[in-house]
Amino acid sequence: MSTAANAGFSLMANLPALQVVVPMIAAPICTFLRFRNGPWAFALLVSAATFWISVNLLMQVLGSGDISYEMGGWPPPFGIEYRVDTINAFVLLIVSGVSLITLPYALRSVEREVPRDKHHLFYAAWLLCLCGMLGITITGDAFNIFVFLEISSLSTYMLLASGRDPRALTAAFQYLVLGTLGATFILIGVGLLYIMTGTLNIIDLAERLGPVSDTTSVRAAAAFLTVGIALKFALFPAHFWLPNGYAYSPSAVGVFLSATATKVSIYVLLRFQFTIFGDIPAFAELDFATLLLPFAIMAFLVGSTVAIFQTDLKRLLAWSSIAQIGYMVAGIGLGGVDGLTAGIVHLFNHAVTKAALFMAAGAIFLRVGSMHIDKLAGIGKTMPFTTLAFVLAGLSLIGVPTTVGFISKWYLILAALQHGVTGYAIAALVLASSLLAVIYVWRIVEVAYFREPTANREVTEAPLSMLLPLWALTIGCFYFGLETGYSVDIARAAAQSLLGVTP
Amino acid sequence: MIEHLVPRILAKLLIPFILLFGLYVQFHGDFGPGGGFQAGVIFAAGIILYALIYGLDRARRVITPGLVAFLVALGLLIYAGVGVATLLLGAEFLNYGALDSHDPVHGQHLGILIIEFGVGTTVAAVMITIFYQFAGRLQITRELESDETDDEDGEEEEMTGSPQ
Amino acid sequence: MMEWLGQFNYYVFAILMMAGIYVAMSRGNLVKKVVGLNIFQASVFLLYISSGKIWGGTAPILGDGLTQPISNPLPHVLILTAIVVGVATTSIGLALIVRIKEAYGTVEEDEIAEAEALYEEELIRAEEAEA
Amino acid sequence: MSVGEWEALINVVLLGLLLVVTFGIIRLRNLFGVVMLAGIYSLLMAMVFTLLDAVDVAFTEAAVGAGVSTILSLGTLALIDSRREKIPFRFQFTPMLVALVTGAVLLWGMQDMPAVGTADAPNQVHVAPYYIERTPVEIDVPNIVTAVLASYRGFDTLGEVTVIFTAGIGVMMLLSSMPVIGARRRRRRNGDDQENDT
Amino acid sequence: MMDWTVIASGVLVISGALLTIVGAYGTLRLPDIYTRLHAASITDTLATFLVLAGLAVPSLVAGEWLIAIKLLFVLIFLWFTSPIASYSIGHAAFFAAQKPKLDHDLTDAEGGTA
Repeated sequence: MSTAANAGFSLMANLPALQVVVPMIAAPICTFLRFRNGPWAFALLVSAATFWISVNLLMQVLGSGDISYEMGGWPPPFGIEYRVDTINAFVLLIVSGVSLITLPYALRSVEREVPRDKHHLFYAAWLLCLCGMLGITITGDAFNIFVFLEISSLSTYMLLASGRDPRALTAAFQYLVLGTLGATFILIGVGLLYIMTGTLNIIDLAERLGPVSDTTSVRAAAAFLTVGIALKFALFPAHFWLPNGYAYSPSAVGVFLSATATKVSIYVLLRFQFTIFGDIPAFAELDFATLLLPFAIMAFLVGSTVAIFQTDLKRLLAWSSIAQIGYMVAGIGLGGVDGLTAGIVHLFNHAVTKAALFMAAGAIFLRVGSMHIDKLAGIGKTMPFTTLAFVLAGLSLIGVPTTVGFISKWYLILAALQHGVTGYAIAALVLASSLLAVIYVWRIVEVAYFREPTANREVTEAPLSMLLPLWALTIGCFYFGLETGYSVDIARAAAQSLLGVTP
Repeated sequence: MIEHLVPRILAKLLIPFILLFGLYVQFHGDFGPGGGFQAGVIFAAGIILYALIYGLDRARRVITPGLVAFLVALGLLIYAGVGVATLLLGAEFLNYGALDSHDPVHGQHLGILIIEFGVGTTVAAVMITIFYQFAGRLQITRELESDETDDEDGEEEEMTGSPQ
Repeated sequence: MMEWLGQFNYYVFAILMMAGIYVAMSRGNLVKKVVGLNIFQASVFLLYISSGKIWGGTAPILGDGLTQPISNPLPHVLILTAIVVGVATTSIGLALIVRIKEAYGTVEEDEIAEAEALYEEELIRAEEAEA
Repeated sequence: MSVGEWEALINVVLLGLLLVVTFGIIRLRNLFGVVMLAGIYSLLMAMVFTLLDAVDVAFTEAAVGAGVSTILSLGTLALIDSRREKIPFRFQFTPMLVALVTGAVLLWGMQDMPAVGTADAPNQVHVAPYYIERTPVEIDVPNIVTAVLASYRGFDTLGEVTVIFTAGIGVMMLLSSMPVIGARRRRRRNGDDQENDT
Repeated sequence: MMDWTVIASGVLVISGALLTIVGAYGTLRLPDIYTRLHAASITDTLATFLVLAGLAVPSLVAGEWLIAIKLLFVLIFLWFTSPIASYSIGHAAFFAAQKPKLDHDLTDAEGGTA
């Protein structure tokens, strides 16, 4: 109850709250810092702190099981509970890690692409976006998810529109309409669940859904939640804002969002799908994630195909992101421990790969000033390190063995093969889509290495502040491809805990 | 600009009462409907009315954009600060009971009072900021467009900077 | 009398929601889209608040000598938050509209697409001129 | 008739008005009128909320929906200099399909929902009674909504303040720099024949 | 005693409501902005007064002065703001060069105000 524990302040016991509160408090402070690079340095510091917190949280969870934290000291169904288990500790780590590794990179990109008098607001928005995504991930309360979803969405609209290219404005507006529809669908879903059970706490909800699980209302709630979340992570028919949004916003924003935003939404899907609806027998035959499967397949086929015909490098990568979202949802839709492992491990692997690719693209944009593929001729000679990193990360995108991309596709195909004939068809489509990826990555390689530089402008190698994060991620693509102990094992543990299977 | 004498006099009469009502809603929220959010909106409405009638420039002189931007952040910091204070006192985040070590109920009162004040500050400041931005934009756009008819060169194309 | 009213509020919610979605998706004018989103969001408020009502009940403010049942306060709290979220989204959306109008000179969706294509062509031409 | 029945009756009338206003918003092309009707919509919504015992929500909806949103929309209309929708109301298939499917799912889902206003609905018996019973003891403020808002679910409210803070800095970021009328000028210079707006 | 209160307040509220309907009808049917404004201001002042007075009667009889005083504040506020709103609209209409429609088919409009 509300009696204060007189134990004194304990940092470790309060990590779940601090995980969200640190960036939340940092954002307003960031708006005060007007001096050169001040906001950036501060955001970097805060990101490092959140990363440290998420590492510690993951270690606590792996060491001693799930953590429950009562906000305001009120017991769960009455107050808001923060609940950390393996899967959300893993997602927290991805999100805060990406933020930490992207920020050093952001310095030069933002300097060039965002007007100087807006830097403090830009980094404040960055921190808010981080805070929102961490909040969505860590919370154990269905309505709290909506609140933090909106924090991250609003700051995403800001980040997308923060650059100078007007095309990003329309993309941001489209995303605003779509995102609001999605968030409100989630609100309707949560509302229906609340009306049927009288509670908002996710664990309590799962328990109390049992007696009413056979009602149409609960099914309608599941449908609204699934569609709402799918709108949020730009699944196939709702993807149209994404290419322009990622391509014409500042490069650092593309890196950050492509590696985190969709991952968090997919985590929310997993959370609702398995923690809330997982135990309900009525949902065994009508599983909403399975209904998403056709859209997921369309997403990776259409995404990969359209990517081939893009002339703008960042748009190409954005279309490839749409395809990758398809892989993740396909993994979840296939279900089973293998399918879920594929989906979850691809969250991590795609974050690493796509962040590296967008970083390379951003570095090229900084030096060349254009993203048009024809302008990149001979870039392999003028920017050797950046281009090499791009090609290596591209190999991971295709799914060449020894890369992380291979691991995800391996598990995805394993999961698909368990589903008989349809499964074989899906596996074949995954392979076909990977072949398409070969084509679009090859287009860049061809332009970069086998064409003579035409631009008479001097193009030099990217600055070190960009190369270091880029290469860190590129090496990560291979390190986690060979040493699967961290990512796959955690993903498998997470999948098992979601499905309630004991290892 | 036309002198709106009647609205001016009325505004002079009403604005103090609007602001007073805002404060009433702020601090009476524990007992009746109301609270920081509603109070912030009402308070901002008073300022916006002032700006509408006496002009944006005059309103900006009374409540400067710098001050408003500061208040926007301050309100959130007050709210989160209460949470940090409870953390440091050894309780959970936002457990106001810890604010008074003898009487948790009194601690709750105190906590609610402070955080509602934080909510009110941020909401009022944000509403005023948004209004200032839209109205300021209108002013600048009108000026630019009247300039545009004068000279034909696109010199201000690359212009950046704050309107304030 | 109460029976046929059973779920009237929910039906109205469904109709308002459909109207909101339709306006937000079908209209080409961006301002009208935002208004559609507002209708949509406000309709959900109706769902929540209706679910908390007890006919003949009273507002959740304690006083002396209350005999009626008290309506559920929790949906009220949730919707207070949702209203704030709604106005925040509206303000960002309107600010984006202003910027779009400045960039493209229109707020109609099809004209924006035209202007965007024009802008892209111009960009390519400028780059060619530079090279 | 009992108090509850009167409430239900007024509720029906107000909701009917709400539907009429919504229909008006769909059909009207004059944006100024649309914004005004949206304000009326919010005001009607606030009246419904008052009737449904949500006084705090009604207060907020009236102040925000009818007040702040309307002012912002009017400001936007002044800035974008556009009074009328270009395209008249016409039937569009895809949005209608989406709306109808959503509505159908919702209506289907409502079959098993408890009727409005019943005292034994699940959400009236599970968490809510705790707030109503414990607030006088644990928080001791008369307004239960304030108690839940500020303390029991105080973290949601902190999130809400963060949302509004985000909106504030978002508008600052989007509108604080000098307007670039560049594209419009370019357009005017390149294609004079395209001057069909305003 | 009880009946007298109900009747008095009922008469006041209903007459206020009728005036509102008349005002609304006039606002819809009258030909130009000035005459419409005239119809609308009836609603603003007299109708609100009647309705609020009707609401105040029971609380006055029951001796709940606080409610009556709050209603009085509402009334004062409305009496200040509504005429100003009408004034501002008329003012703006005048400066926007809105001409009264004198050549309009007046018989139609007179039917509306009756």
